[in-house]
Amino acid sequence: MLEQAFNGLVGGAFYALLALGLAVIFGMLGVVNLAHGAFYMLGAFGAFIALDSFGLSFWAALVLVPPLLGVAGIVVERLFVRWLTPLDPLYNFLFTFGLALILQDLMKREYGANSQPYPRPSALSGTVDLGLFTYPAYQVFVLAVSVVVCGAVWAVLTRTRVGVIIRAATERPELTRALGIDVGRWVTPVFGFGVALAAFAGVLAAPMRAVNPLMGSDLIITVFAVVVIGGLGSVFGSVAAGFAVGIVSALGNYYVPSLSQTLVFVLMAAVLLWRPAGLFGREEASR
Amino acid sequence: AGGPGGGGGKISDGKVVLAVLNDQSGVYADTSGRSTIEAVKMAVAEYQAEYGDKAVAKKIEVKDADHQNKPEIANSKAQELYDRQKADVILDVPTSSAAFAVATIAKNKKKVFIDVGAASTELEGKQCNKYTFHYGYNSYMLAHGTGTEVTKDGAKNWYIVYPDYAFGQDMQKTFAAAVKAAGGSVVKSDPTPFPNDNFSTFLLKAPGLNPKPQVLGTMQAGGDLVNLVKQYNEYKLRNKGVGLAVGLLALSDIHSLGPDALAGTRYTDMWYWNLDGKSRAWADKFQAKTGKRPTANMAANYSAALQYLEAVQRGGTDKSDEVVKQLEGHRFEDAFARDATIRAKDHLLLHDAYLSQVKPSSEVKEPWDYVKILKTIPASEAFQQPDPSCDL
Amino acid sequence: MLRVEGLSAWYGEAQALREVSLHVDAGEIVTLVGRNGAGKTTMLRCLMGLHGSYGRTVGTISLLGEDITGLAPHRRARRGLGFVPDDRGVYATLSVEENLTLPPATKLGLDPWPLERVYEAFPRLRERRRFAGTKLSGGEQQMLALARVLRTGARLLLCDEPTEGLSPLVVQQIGDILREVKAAGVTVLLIEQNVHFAATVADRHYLLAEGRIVEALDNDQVREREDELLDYLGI
Amino acid sequence: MGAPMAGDREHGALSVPVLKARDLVREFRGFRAVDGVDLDVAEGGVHALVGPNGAGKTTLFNLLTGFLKPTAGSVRLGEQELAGRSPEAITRLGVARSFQITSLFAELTPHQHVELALASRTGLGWRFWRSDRALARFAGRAGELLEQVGLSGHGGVPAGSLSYGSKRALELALALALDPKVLLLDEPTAGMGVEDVERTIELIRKIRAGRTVILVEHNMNVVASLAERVTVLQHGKVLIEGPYAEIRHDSRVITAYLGDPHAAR
Amino acid sequence: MILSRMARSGRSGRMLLVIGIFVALVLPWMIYPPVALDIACWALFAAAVDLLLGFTGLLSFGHAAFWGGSAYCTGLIALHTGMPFPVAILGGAAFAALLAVPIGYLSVRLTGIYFAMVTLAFAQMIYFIANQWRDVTGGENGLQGIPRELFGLDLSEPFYFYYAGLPFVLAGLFAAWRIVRSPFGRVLVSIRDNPARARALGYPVDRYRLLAFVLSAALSGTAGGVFAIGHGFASLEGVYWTTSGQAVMMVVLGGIGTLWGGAIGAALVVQLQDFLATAGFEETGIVTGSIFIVIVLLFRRGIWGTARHLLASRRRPDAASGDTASEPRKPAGTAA
Ligand SMILES: Nc1ncnc2c1ncn2[C@@H]1O[C@H](COP(=O)(O)OP(=O)(O)OP(=O)(O)O)[C@@H](O)[C@H]1O
Ligand SMILES: Nc1ncnc2c1ncn2[C@@H]1O[C@H](COP(=O)(O)OP(=O)(O)OP(=O)(O)O)[C@@H](O)[C@H]1O
Ligand SMILES: [Mg+2]
Ligand SMILES: [Mg+2]
Repeated sequence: MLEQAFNGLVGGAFYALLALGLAVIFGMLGVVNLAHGAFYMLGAFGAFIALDSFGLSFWAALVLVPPLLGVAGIVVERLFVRWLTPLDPLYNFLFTFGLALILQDLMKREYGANSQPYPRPSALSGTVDLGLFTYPAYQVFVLAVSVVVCGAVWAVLTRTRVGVIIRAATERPELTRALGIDVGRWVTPVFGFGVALAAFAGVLAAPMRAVNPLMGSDLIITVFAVVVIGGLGSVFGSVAAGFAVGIVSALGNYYVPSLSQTLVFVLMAAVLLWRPAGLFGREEASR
Repeated sequence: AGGPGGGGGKISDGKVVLAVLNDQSGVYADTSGRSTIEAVKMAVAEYQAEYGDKAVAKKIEVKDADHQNKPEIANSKAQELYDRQKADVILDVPTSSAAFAVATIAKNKKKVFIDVGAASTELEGKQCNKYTFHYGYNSYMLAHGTGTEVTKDGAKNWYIVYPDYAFGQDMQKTFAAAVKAAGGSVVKSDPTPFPNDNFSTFLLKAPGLNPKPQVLGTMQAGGDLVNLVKQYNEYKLRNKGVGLAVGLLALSDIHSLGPDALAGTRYTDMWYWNLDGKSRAWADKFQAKTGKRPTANMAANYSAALQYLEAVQRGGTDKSDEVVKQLEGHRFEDAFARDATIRAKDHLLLHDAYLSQVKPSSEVKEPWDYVKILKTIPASEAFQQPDPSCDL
Repeated sequence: MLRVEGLSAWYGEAQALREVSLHVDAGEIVTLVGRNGAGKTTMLRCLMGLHGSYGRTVGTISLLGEDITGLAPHRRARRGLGFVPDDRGVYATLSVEENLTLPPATKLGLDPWPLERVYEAFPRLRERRRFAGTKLSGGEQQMLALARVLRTGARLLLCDEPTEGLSPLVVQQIGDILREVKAAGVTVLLIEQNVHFAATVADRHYLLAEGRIVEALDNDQVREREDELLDYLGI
Repeated sequence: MGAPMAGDREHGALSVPVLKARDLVREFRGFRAVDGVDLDVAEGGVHALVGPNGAGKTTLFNLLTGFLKPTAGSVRLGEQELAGRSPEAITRLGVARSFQITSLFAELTPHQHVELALASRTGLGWRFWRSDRALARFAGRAGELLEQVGLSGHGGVPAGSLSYGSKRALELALALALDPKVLLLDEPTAGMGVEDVERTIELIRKIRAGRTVILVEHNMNVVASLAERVTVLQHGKVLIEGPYAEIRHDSRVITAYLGDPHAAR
Repeated sequence: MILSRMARSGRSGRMLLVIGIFVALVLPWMIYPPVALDIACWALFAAAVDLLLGFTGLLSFGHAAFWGGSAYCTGLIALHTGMPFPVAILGGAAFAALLAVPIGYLSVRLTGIYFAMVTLAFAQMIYFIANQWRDVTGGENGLQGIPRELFGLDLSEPFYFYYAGLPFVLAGLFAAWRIVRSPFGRVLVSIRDNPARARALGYPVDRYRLLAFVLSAALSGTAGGVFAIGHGFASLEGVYWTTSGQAVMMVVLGGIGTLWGGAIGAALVVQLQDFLATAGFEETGIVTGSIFIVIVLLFRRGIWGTARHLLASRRRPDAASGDTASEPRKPAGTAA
């Protein structure tokens, strides 16, 4: 039971990381990034390619791949997303939908629809004794890393000037410019950063999940539900809901396996009924 | 078996058109996909080489279309292939839902359809029809062989996990039946979400079940299977005394995971490229053309195309009713099928199946040679009895 | 300080400004008066470089002799332009204090106001400093917008109706602040409907009608001709 | 507080209050923006709410019109309890409002705005099977209303491209179109030139017949020329209530709000 | 605005209508009949989505639930009760409308991108249910063998069925047009622009949105029902989220808020898919994705919207600038 809950936390770590990236991009740019799942997938593929073509270890990939994809995200923002942000958010939603299709297909074209092999890093192949039970070291590592990353991001956004500028630039880009802030300089890196977070989750996933072009597309819908549950636009809510949903689906799998898939969405409906803006969402978000 | 030659007028539109309708862009693009077209062309070439001037089908064309795994598209493409491309037979069509759609069209248009990639036994059961044939494997063959043999081998207690959709549910039923019939018992069966990337709940649960299962039977396929096996190894279930048996394992899955992740795992397959000299020779030819080792699915398509053409040759025409008559009950052997019969009652191809085991990488001698055959399951046992609900 | 020549601006095909020329000297407070829709707000937006997303502009704008016509808004801000928009432009996602600390100091005009000084001048803002900007009352938002621009230390303030919706007491306060700011050497271009108020703070006035400058007046002229002006302009 | 003042002219405390608030409280995360307000609005009168910025006037408006739910207290319209009802329900009971910060439909013309407002009480809005030509029956009335607020020339342009002052005028026309029993106007003259202010005062005078008007204003001229009673709010509480002539000399009001009386417009 | 005035003032509007109906009638002579039927069904589906997106300001990314849900329901009625197919289609549409009530009730409280995400999630939930409820839906294998006959008349030939199904599609399109040009439609537009204002005018915004949602679902259901009968089966694909995405793509391609634009979008997308399936080109995702991106970046008004815009600016030169109807902007800052 406790073991299952812990196991849920590990699954939740991925939801949390992805929801965080989604929320950061959304909160700052007002863009719902449908390509987020595709970037997660690219992160995992990045790790695979690093190993397969360059012989780079998991650790190297964990350090290199997210920034690289972050740069790719920056390019995407510069070339496309920025022209659409002043318009209705729907256009970026649709744009990233198209982008997701393309990225997925590009990988399918290069590597086929099948899963690619990726080994666990040898340093983490053992198990850890957690007192009550032992657990695979790699899973424990994933959980720890994601908690640290989520906490750090949250602190930066709420406690630093960078966060203030970014929020302002998101809300009223024109005015923010008139107040002497070069908005373009700030928004772009944020998009890149959100993408890097997705890629980071992808690299973490490579040793324990199937690396294939479709790995992100189904996951991302669940992550949407997570973001809705946590509260639209709430960074803290997304992360908390990520872990919570992880636990709920683990326990759901345990007790009512045939319903576990719908469980997340039932949870979402219940939350919406009770609090239309989600658990930690701001009220305005709902109107 | 040379038939009456030169019946040009008996060939509709003056040509025989073989159409491959399959997934060229989705998840099955690797196991069937465009390479399958090459396999079919090899069959055509072989037919032409064999009969030369005596060939009934003087002019043979191979067409193809992508159903993108969507039954809607399969439906309209099948109509188009039969109507506009003048296809005489449609081949392949993986994904059961698409296969059913095409079977319905075949029935309405009275045109031959030989399905290869679909796993559902309903194709020769409730959904069977006079013009539809099922070739290669089905969920019964996959589940029965492994379930029976592994249980007989001493693994009495099973824990089965299956993806919660038609294929998985089918497999679970057949597996459980086979295990029971062989004297084993299924401790528990759990449906898992589909698709799913986190199986840890089930894997954590497995060793704690009572009685403790000796084998984990997984019905997952494709990416889900890879996920599950990765995590199976992570939780070190093999060390905890829980072995692994797989419902459907493709060569490409072994390649994805690396043979060591799966070493020792047993499963049933319909064909293996390194089975014997004959299959190996064909596989070499295929590799020369495409640069790849063929999957069982591609070989089955080759065989289906060849047998279709042979039937045309025997019947002297490509008229559907005659071809169907020629195919029904036909016994043959080729690079794909051993001891093969097309059962007249339900149009299911019966042939030998193989209980296979994944080799550890230390035993892998050449690329893609990941498997050793443990046992040949004779054609008479490999497939189910005809389903009484099928009335052609 | 500021010199505008031949400035015209369009919304799509509709012209809102017609060859406006004006100048504001260092240390002056100049008001722009005119009826609703005369083009006052448009004028300020052009000066700030914000009109681009609405339509075309022509004409030149120079600040301290330098041509700033083509500069991006944030560059203009860094050269010492401070902007108080007519909709107040308070951020909903920032707290009051974050609204205040957002704009970078320009170090060009007078010393940027420290937070303490802002809170002394507007005690309401201190009380509400942890609240989201748009949770403030209309008048409080107006204070916030003005206080925010004072924090930048801009040398030329562009204020669009800063007294609108403020209680009489606060209007007096704003007047005091503007005079104080002026004493510190800051220049102000002010849009104002309240002609009494305008006359108490400003040195000169421009009358704008249908996108044109019709007249330039000083304070005495305004007082003398008040009734006539009211008639003529509806002010 | 709220004690009836002597010397009320036509609309005294004797007439029945249409709108009655009792002990209204609204908290925002522990901050009491409206703190135990009692308010009686006499039928047929013009009642002004004044007070320093942030005193809670707009919040009180929002409570009266259902845009905010009170933390505690009650609001009654005649015999009906309003607290807890949705804004649209309250509107349909005959309480209409204008917004302090203009709030319009950017892509509809002023004419269409007014038509919509006129239609809202008829249930016509639900008729998805009818042609929208059915709305034309309001065209005449809509024209009149636009005329009244001085917008007749702008009837056909999208509201998004009106100047600020015209938008304010349209706000007023919309409130009028609802033909409410009680009309709540949040700073109706803010951002208007003097001439427009005069016209607006005239207009409010004209439309007050048969209805009750509650007004938030910082422009004391408007208050002086329209309101019979004035409630002064401060820190979410009622500071004093009475006729303008009285409260303007009250020392508390002067220190809290008006400042030097000569500065009052 | 301009177009509606034009349409009313008569000639060009009526001419467009005549052309439209003519094209609908001759379509199966010009292109492959099953494809023609697909186009007709998707055209109605796109119009239903546009009713929400273009006229209510709600982007639903979960309309597959109604299209696919109705397909199942229609199929089940036709399969198990033996009722004639028009009854089955109406039953399917009613089911979609019913399904839309709880989903809509929960979703319409949200707007913009939140609404899109929530509808998407709900549709996914329907997808999982359809996938697992195998006894009824056939799960992965789909609901096969839906009969296609009317009082003994065999309509299995797509060419004939096209004409049997077309009246439903045309009726649905007419209904959509009627709704948009009704007093109700006018209220929807105002809600789209400024919900708080609409509330202050006495319009119960959420209930209006809900009705719009339900009507749109019913129309989607009609389209899905015709589609199911036309193909003889209902499949999981129909409730999958890519189906919703495809409908939205058609709307954007044709032009948001144009209603008829969706039909053009449907024709192009269906034809393109048909072409790609035999072109021997494996990268369908790349092609569709690129089209999406190009439209969103360069032709936001969509095909019909652009045409209409050009037409309007020729007629009234100064009107062009004000006409932003088909290019929604970001809502202004969250003023109280
Ligand atoms: N976004 C816009 N699109 C089209 N026309 C506009 C837009 N904004 C303003 N206008 C028009 O430009 C003209 C000038 O408007 P502006 O806002 O500059 O007037 P103003 O003098 O500031 O008026 P007010 O005192 O009411 O604020 C007006 O006729 C107005 O209708
Ligand atoms: N949603 C909210 N959340 C938190 N505080 C709020 C909210 N709305 C209003 N307030 C606070 O309540 C107080 C009263 O605000 P209100 O808008 O009612 O003032 P007002 O009297 O209308 O002032 P003004 O004349 O400046 O418009 C203000 O201090 C404001 O900051
Ligand atoms: Mg202005
Ligand atoms: Mg207020």
